[in-house]
Amino acid sequence: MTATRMTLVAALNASLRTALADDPKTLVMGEDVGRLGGVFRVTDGLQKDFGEGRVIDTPLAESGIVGTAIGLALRGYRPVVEIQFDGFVFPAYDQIVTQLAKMHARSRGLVRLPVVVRIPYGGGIGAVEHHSESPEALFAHVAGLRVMSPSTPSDAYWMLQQAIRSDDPVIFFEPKRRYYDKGEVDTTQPAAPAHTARVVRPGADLTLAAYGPTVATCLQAAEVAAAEDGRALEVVDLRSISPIDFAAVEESVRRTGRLVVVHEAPVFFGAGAEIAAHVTERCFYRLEAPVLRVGGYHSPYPPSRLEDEYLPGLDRVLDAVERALAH
Amino acid sequence: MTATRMTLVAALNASLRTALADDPKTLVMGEDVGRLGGVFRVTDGLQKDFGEGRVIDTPLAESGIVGTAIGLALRGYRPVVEIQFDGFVFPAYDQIVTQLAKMHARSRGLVRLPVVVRIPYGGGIGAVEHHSESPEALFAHVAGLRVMSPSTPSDAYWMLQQAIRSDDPVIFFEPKRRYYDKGEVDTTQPAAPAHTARVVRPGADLTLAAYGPTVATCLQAAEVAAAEDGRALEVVDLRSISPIDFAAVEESVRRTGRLVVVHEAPVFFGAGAEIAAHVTERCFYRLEAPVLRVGGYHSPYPPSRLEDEYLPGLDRVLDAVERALAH
Amino acid sequence: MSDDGIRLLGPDGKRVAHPTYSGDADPGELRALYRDMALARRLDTEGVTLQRQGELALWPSLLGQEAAQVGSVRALREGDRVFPSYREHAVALARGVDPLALFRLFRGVDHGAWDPDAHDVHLYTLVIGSQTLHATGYAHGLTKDGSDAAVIAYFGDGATSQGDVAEAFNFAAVYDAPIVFFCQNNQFAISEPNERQTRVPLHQRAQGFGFPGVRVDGNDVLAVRAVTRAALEHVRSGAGPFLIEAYTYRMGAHTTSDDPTRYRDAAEVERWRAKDPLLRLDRLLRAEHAADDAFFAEVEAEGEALAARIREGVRGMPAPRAEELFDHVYAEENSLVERERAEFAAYQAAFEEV
Amino acid sequence: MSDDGIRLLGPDGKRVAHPTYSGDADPGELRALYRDMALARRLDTEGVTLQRQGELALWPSLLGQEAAQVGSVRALREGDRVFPSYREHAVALARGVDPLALFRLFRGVDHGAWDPDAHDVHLYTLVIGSQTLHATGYAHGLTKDGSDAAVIAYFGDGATSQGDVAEAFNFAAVYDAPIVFFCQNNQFAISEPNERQTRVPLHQRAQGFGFPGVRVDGNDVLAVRAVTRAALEHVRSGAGPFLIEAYTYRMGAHTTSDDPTRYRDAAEVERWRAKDPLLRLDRLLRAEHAADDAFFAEVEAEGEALAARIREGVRGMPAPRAEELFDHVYAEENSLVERERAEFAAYQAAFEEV
Ligand SMILES: Cc1ncc(C[n+]2csc(CCOP(=O)(O)OP(=O)(O)O)c2C)c(N)n1
Ligand SMILES: Cc1ncc(C[n+]2csc(CCOP(=O)(O)OP(=O)(O)O)c2C)c(N)n1
Ligand SMILES: [Mg+2]
Ligand SMILES: [Mg+2]
Repeated sequence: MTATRMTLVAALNASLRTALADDPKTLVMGEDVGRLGGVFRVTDGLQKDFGEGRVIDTPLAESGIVGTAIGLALRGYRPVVEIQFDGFVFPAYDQIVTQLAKMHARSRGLVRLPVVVRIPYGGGIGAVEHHSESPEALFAHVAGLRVMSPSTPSDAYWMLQQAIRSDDPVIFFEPKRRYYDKGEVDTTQPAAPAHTARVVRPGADLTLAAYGPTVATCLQAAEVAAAEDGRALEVVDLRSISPIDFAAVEESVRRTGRLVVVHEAPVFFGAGAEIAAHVTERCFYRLEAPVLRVGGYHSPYPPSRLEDEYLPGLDRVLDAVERALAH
Repeated sequence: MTATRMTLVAALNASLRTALADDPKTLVMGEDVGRLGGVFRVTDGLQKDFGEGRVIDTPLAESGIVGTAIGLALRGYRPVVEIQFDGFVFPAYDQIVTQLAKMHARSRGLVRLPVVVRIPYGGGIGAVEHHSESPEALFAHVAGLRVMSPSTPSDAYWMLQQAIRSDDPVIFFEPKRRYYDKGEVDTTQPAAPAHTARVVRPGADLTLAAYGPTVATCLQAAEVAAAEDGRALEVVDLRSISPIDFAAVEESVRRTGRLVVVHEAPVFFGAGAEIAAHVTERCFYRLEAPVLRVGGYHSPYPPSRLEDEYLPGLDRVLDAVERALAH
Repeated sequence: MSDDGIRLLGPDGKRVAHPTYSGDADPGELRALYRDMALARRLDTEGVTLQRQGELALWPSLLGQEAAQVGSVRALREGDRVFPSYREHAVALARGVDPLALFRLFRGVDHGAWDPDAHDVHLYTLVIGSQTLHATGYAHGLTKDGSDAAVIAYFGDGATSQGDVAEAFNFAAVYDAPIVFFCQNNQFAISEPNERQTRVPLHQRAQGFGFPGVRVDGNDVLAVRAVTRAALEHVRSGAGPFLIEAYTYRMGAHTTSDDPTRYRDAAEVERWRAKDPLLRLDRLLRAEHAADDAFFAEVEAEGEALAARIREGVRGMPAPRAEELFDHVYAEENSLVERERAEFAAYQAAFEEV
Repeated sequence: MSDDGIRLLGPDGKRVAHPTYSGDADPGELRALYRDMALARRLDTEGVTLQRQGELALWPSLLGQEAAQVGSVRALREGDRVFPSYREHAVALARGVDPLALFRLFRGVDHGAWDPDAHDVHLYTLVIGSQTLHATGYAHGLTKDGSDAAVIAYFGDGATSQGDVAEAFNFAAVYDAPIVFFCQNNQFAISEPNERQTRVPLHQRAQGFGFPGVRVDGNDVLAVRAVTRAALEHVRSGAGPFLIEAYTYRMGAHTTSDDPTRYRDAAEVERWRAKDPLLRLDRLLRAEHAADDAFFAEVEAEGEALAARIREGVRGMPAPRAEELFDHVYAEENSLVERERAEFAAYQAAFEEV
């Protein structure tokens, strides 16, 4: 065990560094990822160490970035693309949805596109418009993409490793408001596969399911509920949004009988809907309360002075927990 | 009552004609909508009658079409944009999601964008790749857009009228495999508002909820279930996908106790998930079976020789009905 | 230079001198070009016929574009990579792609799933312009690999309006990528004529991105080959991308679903028929005694054999198995797909019991 | 012509003759231009300061780009429409947009919700390049209306790489739209220099789309005004769009979040400091005795007053009400939003009870 304490950003940086060192076919591409090291410094120092041929400052055009990454993948490269902010992935949406996601199926498995699209996402950092969004549902609905989001530095390191090594395209959502949270990272000890969920706090009374930035919120809620009401909330970190490790969620719900799903994205047509629908179907007779969803409203992400009201914070999670327990 | 029997395509054509005649600010724009009258002839004859200034053959660029439509709307026009096929809306996705959907909220209500984006959608017509998709969930998740889909010629006429008159942007999904179905259209008698659902067949045993192309499938299923098993299935045509008229669905489910949602789009993160999650929350103690979902698989739309297997046809609907009733 | 662009062989089958480009070709080469074009045309006719007979869902005809496609593809070296759009049947055929693979796509049996590595021909791409970015990335990869291979990306006049194509031009220019952008200007994007796509001749588009562009008579196989060869040499040298506008005409409908009489004159079609690419080469071959009647008869017979093989192949194509829905969504095992596969299997099994 | 483009006023404050363009301006006009630029610079300094003090989330500085913005906006007529990007503070100020509206955006109080109709200035747009299509559509609408107004669309050097900008160029060209595309080439897209965005000078991009493009010294307010005036005349005449590349430099950081020392030399910044747009005009005004010390003192005082008003205004800005989350999602009543509004209200009420 040789764990080091580092921030989530540092873990991502270390993971990219490992991938670049391990496989000469790995490339890092995006706007400002080279000289500047990315606006969040996730790629800091990589161009210096691996050269401009491996860490590429691209023209400012997201469709071009993803489209050329597909071409590079066709030539045997493994591009790791950075989209600068969540709200700027949409110019690349066509390439992602109609090309990246489908090439494997279209070619009956002859063509593999091991492309990772990293997207710093979510709110809570006081940013301006288009810099705080959570568009994961818009990718999870699309067959052919894997979608995941780490919540800790260790998962950031390992899930990115796994994403880069995966032969399927991965949309990798990085919880930007957790970028500077610290945690232990053991780069010698592989973590659980990225498609599995993990119980990060056990409990018997109710299951809280979350991923990315809201896992910490749920852990905090579990803490408070334990301290103030003696309630034992189980927290499940989904880690993967497509596919979802339903077996793990169902297993938890069969024990607790209650489920609350928490994400920043708007509730309407969000991940919570899929989880509620699926788990209800599988655990119909075991559920003692309807699955409740806590998330963003059906409103564009608001100006930052309103984001505390918009985001699913501690109080809103606790409120849902109470409502579920009251059933 | 001066109803005429016409196809769904003819109803759409009549509706556009009415809008062009009624309001000189209405424009029709898209690829091949002018001289050719559209690949499905929805805009047939409109350029001849209203001129090239009102019915515009645009360059082949969907982002440009929607982006310039936004600019025209800013100048006081009411553009009705045609996207040639479902699978080709994605180059315009950025303009739709980041601009069209948000302008009203961003401007605190100062800017209205009455733009309609018409999209022939869905499968079942034996088409090649990208011509049979059902991407409605990818729009319904986005705040600021209204999303609707008519299932009959009468609704096609009236809902399009309402969409064009709406001061909000509307993504208007046209069930292309129902284009040549005929029905009565009374152009003098306004239909119910587009955001309301409608019970198209009453029944006491189970509710089938659908929209667009699968409404007919559900009606057929109800017919068969009545004839073969004496089951009374209620069919609700949602008509609007964002917002969803949950009051109507809940009202039905409170009577029937069972709900099956049917759409062509993949089930995972699809409309069925939202409906199941929401209705289960509201009708938790009334539901006698979990809400079941029938739809496409988590797979790119297949080559057409497989589409019968992929699409939620009569047998798959009846199978789900049976499973729900067996609970 | 005529409006049709650089020309080495006139519609009358006579050679035209050009200061820069040469149509040098020995009789064997000329015959080979003729054969490529004639076979492609025969394949195309069969596509239209099979669609009419209900055997295919759709067929996009290449009629009239044989010289543009054959001239360009025959300028490539082995190892050069082709990124076609969806009408490049002559390109695919010349490169050795199994013609039945094209028909599987348009029959709806698969999405055109040939192996791109087998003949260095990428899959057909239906989303207009998308493939130009893949081609650019691939070309950039060639540079990284130190390869001296090059890429050719095919697209239409309509495609030039797409943002993706502009981005491809720019990425390729900034990266000095070894790629020839080959625009078949067949005058129409479905019903829309060039004027709806551009204000100036399309080959000029490249200038604004800082690389050369030329127009070539797309119905002149010798000119197309010469210009494409020179362009490939240019891009291989590290000088960055090159745009070729092959000025041609779509003699048929956009696809079998289209009715071109709604938007264009018969007279215009007739004017272009007089410039037929195959007829020109036929005339040249005869005038230069490079081919005799036996050769033409042989090619025709070969075409008929190809057509028969296609007909038979298409009619006999097995329908895909339903389970294929779940086979290739992901390269790696995926729990979501496996669950749906199991549900589907259970459903089918139950159904069969009934 | 220097590499910096068309120039009428040198860095030394001396006039430069030009065969086509003239920097004619009476002393009053010159003073007015100076005032616009000086006030914008003062506003900008206040933005940076307020951000440092934690009053703003972010500030994108326009330092160095005052001449490009003022020269172009002052070439417009009333009724001409402006589509800015997000750094056009001098443009907004000159047009009469309440400066506090800019600060509301960067304080996070709203998204920059001024009324676009009040001063014919559209909202700031943060998604790079998107506004160029809105501007093109709007310009096309002007043609339809028979108006003789024109549109100016602002964007950066980085934006030229976006597909949307290419599509805007092409739609505008095909539609002969009355629009001036005004690219402020401030040498950087965050950290990326021009070479990462283009292979050739940006003004050449227009050629490929069939309309003219020129480079102007973006730090020379007289040249910018003259070139923009001529371009507006051109587009108003029905001759189609026009591209201006204003060659300038972003003297500050990309935004207050950025650290430009990571990617550029101090020496380069110093070279550009010597070309300061405001200083040039200051020199001219003094050399031509078009302004006296009193004028400069007056402008400075006006700047201080503006800064004080901004400081006070920003500090006193009321936070938005939480209910605003639900107020403007749609123009018409929407059941989904109303349900969430009700749930939110109930939640808040319950919370307050506790
Ligand atoms: C993004 C996108 N939009 C629309 C279409 C529908 N469509 C198919 S072919 C075509 C015209 C293409 O014209 P061009 O690029 O000139 O190629 P051609 O068909 O003439 O070979 C259109 C609009 C599409 N396939 N992709
Ligand atoms: C579509 C999109 N991608 C990325 C960004 C992030 N971003 C903000 S400003 C910027 C650079 C813009 O450069 P340029 O167009 O030259 O304008 P400047 O900031 O220099 O005025 C980038 C990449 C964005 N806002 N929008
Ligand atoms: Mg064409
Ligand atoms: Mg810049």
